[in-house]
Amino acid sequence: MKIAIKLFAGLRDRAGTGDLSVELDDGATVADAIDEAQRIGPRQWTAPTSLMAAVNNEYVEFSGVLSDGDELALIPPVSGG
Amino acid sequence: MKIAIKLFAGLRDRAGTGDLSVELDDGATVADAIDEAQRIGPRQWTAPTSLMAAVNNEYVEFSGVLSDGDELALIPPVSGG
Amino acid sequence: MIIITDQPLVPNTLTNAVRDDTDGAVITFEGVTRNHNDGRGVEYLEYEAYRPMADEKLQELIDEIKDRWEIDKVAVAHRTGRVDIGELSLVIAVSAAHRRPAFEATLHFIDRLKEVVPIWKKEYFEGGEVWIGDPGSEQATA
Amino acid sequence: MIIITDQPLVPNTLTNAVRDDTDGAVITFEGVTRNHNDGRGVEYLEYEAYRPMADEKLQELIDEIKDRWEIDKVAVAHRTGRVDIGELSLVIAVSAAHRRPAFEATLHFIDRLKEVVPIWKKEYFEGGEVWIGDPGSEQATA
Repeated sequence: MKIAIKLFAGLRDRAGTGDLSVELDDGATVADAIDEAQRIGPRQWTAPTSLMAAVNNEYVEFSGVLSDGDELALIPPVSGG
Repeated sequence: MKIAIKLFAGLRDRAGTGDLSVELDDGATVADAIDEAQRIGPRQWTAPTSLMAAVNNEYVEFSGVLSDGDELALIPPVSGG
Repeated sequence: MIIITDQPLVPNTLTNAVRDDTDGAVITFEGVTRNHNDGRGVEYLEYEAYRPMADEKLQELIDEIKDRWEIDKVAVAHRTGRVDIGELSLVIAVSAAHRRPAFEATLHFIDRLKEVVPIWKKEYFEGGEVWIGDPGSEQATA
Repeated sequence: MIIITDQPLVPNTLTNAVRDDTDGAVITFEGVTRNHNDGRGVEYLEYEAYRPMADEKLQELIDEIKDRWEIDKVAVAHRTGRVDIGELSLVIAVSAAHRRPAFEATLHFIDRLKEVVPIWKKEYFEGGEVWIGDPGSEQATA
């Protein structure tokens, strides 16, 4: 299945892109998608321990199972306000 | 000595005046001035238990001793804001 | 900045007075005449102030919160006379580097204002009038 | 009212949006770019938002504080892009019958915003830049 990944702020800077698309087997989790994104990213990058993830605008656990067509956002520490 | 007394809000309404002038002996206290004001006021009025007093813009105890020319303000519960 | 006036209050005047490039947080609080109190309809309020004591006490409260919290500037305005529904009786603006002391100081300021500043509020409700805090003063409308 | 925009924020728009004749208290909070942070001079900030998730999370926070406190209306605006010293990045207006819940709810809203709303702040300081909350992102000015 195909998952669109968005990267933000410092994470985007490290990865060298704000948008990735990964191909994963059915049943793949958020953690699997992050691993794959790190593998294919234009630059080498490491997910910080404080990373959060959201699928279709809702925060999810890294163990959450993805569905074809999901948009997965990788969210480094937020700092609005 | 001569003490100017100012009355406010519900207290002024009850006393029928916002300004009184009382003659007191030297050494008289705030409490003495209040007693005298109640005696001479155009209407009979009673000081509420929650009454506060200020002399020359500072809160004072009822036992405080007055000086000639003081302005004594009788302050019912405040309710600004 | 301390203003006691019988004219309508203009919050922007106070907010702009406390702004500073060192401040990351600016709070503006407005006290407004609302159309109900104690379960009955309010028609309007009327405020009376004992000046200059009210000005002095407001200045003391500004000093008090500046001593106690890490805040920068404070501006306060209180209206006197008739204040209709939806109109402002009180405006306080506080600036600070950080938000939390600004919130705590502003709330404390209002709490203290209602304890020590010689300003009184008369409520004109449906059918009567009363000095707030002085229930014995209640009377039916003449 | 929820606004996320790259244009300057206008606090009066939000304050006026929450006014109601039932409300005796209106708070307007402004988050402002200040000229210092962590002991060094700040030149400007740059905000990035992940939309529409940021809008949805702001709406959830409005619902959260309305559930928890006796408040009436809430309006919030966040700016994106470059925000210079003294300019506003965040405005929140909250109305309520009484002041205390308005204060508590507003402060809670900002605390939560900084936890869950996907908006990021990049600080351009003297000699470098850093995404706030992500110290590993710091780099010297190119």
